[in-house]
Amino acid sequence: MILVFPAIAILISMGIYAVLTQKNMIRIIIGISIVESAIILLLGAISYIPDGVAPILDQPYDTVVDPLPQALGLTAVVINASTTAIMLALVIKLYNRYQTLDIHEIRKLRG
Amino acid sequence: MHLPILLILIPLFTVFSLGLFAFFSKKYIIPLVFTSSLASTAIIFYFIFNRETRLPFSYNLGSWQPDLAINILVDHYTLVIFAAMGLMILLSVIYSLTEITRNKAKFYLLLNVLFVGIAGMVMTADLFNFYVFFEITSISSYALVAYNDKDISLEAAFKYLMLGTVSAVFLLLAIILTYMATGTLNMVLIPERLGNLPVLTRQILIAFYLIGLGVKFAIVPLHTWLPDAYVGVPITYNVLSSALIIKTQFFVLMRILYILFGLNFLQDNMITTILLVWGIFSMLFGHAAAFQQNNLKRLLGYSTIAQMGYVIIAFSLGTPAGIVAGSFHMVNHGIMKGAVFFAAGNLHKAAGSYQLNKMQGLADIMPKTSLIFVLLLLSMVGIPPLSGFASKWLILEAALEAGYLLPGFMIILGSFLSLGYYLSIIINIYTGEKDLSKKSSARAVGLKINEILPAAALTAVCIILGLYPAILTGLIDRAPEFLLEQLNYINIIIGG
Amino acid sequence: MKKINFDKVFSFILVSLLGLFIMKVLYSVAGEEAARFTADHYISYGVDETGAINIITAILFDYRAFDTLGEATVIFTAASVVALLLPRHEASMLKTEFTPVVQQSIAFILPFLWIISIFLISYGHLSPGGGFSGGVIISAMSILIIFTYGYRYMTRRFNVKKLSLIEDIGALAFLTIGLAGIIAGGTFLANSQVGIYPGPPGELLSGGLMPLSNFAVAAKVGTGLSVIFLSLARED
Amino acid sequence: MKVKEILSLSLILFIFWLGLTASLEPQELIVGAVISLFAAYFSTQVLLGRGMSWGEGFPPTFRGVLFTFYYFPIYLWYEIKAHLQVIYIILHPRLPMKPGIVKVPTDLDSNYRITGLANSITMTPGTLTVDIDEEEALLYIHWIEVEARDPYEIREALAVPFEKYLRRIHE
Amino acid sequence: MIIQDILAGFLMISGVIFFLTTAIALLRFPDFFSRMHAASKCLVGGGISIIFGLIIQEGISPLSLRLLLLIIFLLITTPVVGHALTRSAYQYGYLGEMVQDDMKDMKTGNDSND
Amino acid sequence: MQLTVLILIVLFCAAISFYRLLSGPHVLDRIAAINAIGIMLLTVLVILGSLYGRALFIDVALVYGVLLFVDVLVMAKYFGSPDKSEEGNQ
Repeated sequence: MILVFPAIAILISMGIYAVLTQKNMIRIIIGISIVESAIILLLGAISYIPDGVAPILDQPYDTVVDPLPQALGLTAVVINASTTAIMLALVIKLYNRYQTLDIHEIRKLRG
Repeated sequence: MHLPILLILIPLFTVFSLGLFAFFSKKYIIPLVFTSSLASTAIIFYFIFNRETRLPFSYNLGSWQPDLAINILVDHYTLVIFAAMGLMILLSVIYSLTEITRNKAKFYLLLNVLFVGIAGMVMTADLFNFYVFFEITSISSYALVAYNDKDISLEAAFKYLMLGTVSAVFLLLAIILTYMATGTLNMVLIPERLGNLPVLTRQILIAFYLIGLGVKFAIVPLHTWLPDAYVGVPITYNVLSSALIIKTQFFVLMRILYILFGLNFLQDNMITTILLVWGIFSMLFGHAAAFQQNNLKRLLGYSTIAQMGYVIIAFSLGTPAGIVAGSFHMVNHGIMKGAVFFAAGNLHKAAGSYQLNKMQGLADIMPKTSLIFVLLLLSMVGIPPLSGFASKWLILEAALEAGYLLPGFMIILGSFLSLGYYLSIIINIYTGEKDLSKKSSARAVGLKINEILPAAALTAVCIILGLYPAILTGLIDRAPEFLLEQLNYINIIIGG
Repeated sequence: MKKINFDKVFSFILVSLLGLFIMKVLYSVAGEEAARFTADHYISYGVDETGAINIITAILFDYRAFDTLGEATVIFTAASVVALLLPRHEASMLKTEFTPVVQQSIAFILPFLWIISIFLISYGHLSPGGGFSGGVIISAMSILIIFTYGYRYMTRRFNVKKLSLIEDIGALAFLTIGLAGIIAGGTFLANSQVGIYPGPPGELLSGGLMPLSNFAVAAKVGTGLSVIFLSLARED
Repeated sequence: MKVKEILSLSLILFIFWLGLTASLEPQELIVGAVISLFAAYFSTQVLLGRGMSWGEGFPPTFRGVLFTFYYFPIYLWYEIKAHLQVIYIILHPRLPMKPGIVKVPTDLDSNYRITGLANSITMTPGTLTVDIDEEEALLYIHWIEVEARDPYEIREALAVPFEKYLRRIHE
Repeated sequence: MIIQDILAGFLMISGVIFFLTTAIALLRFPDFFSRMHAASKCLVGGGISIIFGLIIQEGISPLSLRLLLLIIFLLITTPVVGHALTRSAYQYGYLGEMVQDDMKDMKTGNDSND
Repeated sequence: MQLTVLILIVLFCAAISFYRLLSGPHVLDRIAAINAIGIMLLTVLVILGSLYGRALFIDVALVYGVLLFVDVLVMAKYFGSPDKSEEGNQ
């Protein structure tokens, strides 16, 4: 449990670093996706309880993992997927218009 | 009584059935949208008029006991946004009737999604539910920014989308951390459990909330999307963005800060002071940047950033008078900015462009609209008989009362700065060179009644509010009770 | 000569600071070990209160069904927006063709995928799965069809308009299920609390309105994702 | 014909449903029957057009079904035999292999049987179907140890063992 | 009972050996096509052996029924994946050393037609 | 106990295959490695299901298998068109 936290922090930092420094729009989207996955990972990590079983109670169990973050994670995944779809649609649109994926180039072309 | 949930359900029903209607016959789109917005407005006014008897109001979704599931709360602080919503929903729909020509069904779908998101964000008392509505609002905003399909709007939409998504991640992170620390997502139950955390942790949490929501209400280093996004979009989005969306994000941030963390914590740890300085900086930066613009929409965008600075200053004073003044300015600025955008849209019909140098001499062509426009600009500056003066005076009074002299001085300085650039626009419109060829083409553009009505109505509201500010202050004077005192808010569900 | 890019250095410093802050707050919050009384309640009483064995489905469709409604709205909006932004044949991909071997195998698999998806949906309250996973399988089927037989083949059978219609109907069905709570005398989205037949836990027909809302959400998610995919992947 | 096809497919799907749910309660059986009928109708008539669907040779005859079960152990035997060969190659220090793509003519006619043959060939180690030519009924196979150059011998080695069973399964 | 255990253990061990050979093959083989040989068949052989071992250990139960379905599913999908991947590689021109290439003619013939 | 060892060995195999995912000279190599790792993890899920005696892991494995199959097919199709990357760079 404790070991997951550095991974989450590193993933979030990596993703935001990519968003800040990359010029290619697809890479920016990948960076954002990395950050979002890190959040989902965090949701999974905090639901973990040692020796807990999955929250499907076909018989009584002693320790069950926390079901609420998992449900939240499901919601968050769907929302992230929707946002990513819109981003990709915008990138396709921009690419068709400028024939480039470089975000600085696009700003220059527009003038 | 199911009234508050209806405020979310009616636009939602419209959203889902618009596709059905558009599939069979396009005739029914406009009546449907109009009816639903009329119904929403009626509900809001019902709450406004019956505020003493019906509020505070809580509604437990799913009939669960309050601490298990999601609750919806309407209290006196919510009325601040309700007041703006009550005016804006109907007027924006009226204005968009002629402005939108292609893809009407999709546009009204997005508009109604926006209403759903705003209503949900304002009323919900559950943090994750707030995040969901936050995303609903954001997604429809991104889409409306990209709606016009111009080069700049697509690019601005991408920029907005990037910043917005990263900020949403921070918001979600903050919400998850809050859940980790407290074991609940219910905003009513969190405050007592959050108090045990170390101070530094709470400060970082506040920082995450601030980054997450700050992008959306365009606090200065995070504001870069706003001026771009304002240029190539439908006027309706401009109006809704500056009157409702930005205000709502700030509104919820204040609720999170004051209810979850408490006034004492904020004041002990200098957070209110930081916000105050930040607000001043934001205001001055907005005014200074607005000076250099030659596109009207961009200028108004920077002006919105500056005006949010006033609101931030007022709210971070931490006194009841400050809250009332800030709320007053929030509503009032929404009304004024909305009206300015409506009028600017009308002027655009004649000028054909939002560039200031192309708007010279428009007063001859459209005398009435120009008069309204000038009145509104003067009100934004804060010239006495108009409502802008009232709100700025209230903020100034609250600041001086709380003992902050420097912010008071800055507010006056900011007003003078804004007078500078607004005057140049006025002079431009009234005395600029008259281009005869443009005039003849402009005369052909007759304004329809639904384009004049919103601007005129809002201007009337603006003048009335300037003469009798007590109408609005009477509406929101109990807001501080539910913002500054945590117990009042908590008792809505748990105790009383 | 390599020039030092100050932007990158600055971003790197900023990002490392951010990472440190996140670590700090994560460790300090995790050290607190708060009592998760909400989750405890769900685990202890969830099965009896809702009639669903799968607590996550119970949370998604009963305790926090309002979130699910919002989430459905998000997908709905995203699908409309993508269809709005990419209206005509604009992008091109999918140049190669699959051989008949692949096509025939896909044809062989598709009916079984239907069964799997409907199994996931209708057993959503008993086993992992539910409306969302079932919807994802449905959209995976449409992806398979588009990729193996081509975009045109798919649009001849289901174009964006038809799919959106199904999506609308699914969303309206979910709203109606929510209104059933009001009609039964509770509040919006009330399910088991107002005495709608919860059934014996573990049976197929249990959990009150939960299987129905699973079906509605699955129709929404499946068609919504299909619309998104149809709009993103086009052939010239 | 059409009805027969749908009904037999839905029977198979119903068996699949039984495997998934593994229960014999009446409500689940009813739901399963309805769903398998729906899925069979929907996927053969709506999603997949002519030629793509379960095609000719369907529904299978009783003998065909029997042969499917008869075919399975034989197939498994071929697989095990050839697996050992590949493991030998993998673990051998010098990787003794002579890879190449060979052309194998087949006399199976229907699309369906060719698919079965191609998948069978792919599943036996040492050979991998790369491409097929529908018009001339040719299979292009990547063979990790090309033992024969003569097309007839190749066919004897790779395709014939499966062909004679596949031809009988869908009669 | 002992026979059951021995059979299950044997199947599982052979499955693990299959998996190990897959991994080693992925590591060692020089070109894509030979890697695909391992990655499509030894792989699924390993998976099926392990699952079959589990079925034998389990006996007849709801669990083993589903496991059987999983085996059938793997048997159907894996060759399709291998076929699609190798064909893509051939079209891409990503070829290793070969003693014989009958497909060359077909490809040039197709290209001239286009 | 034996099953735990089994899981560890399978995970070890997946780790070896991960090398091909990282180093693969060509994108198709990486896809093949993804497929291999995916099926190994699917097997791990199945073993876990047997270990805990719960059928829910098998359901998850089934869905995982379906999605893996769709993924790999889509990637094979997308990267299969000749000289895709070079077109993009120009």
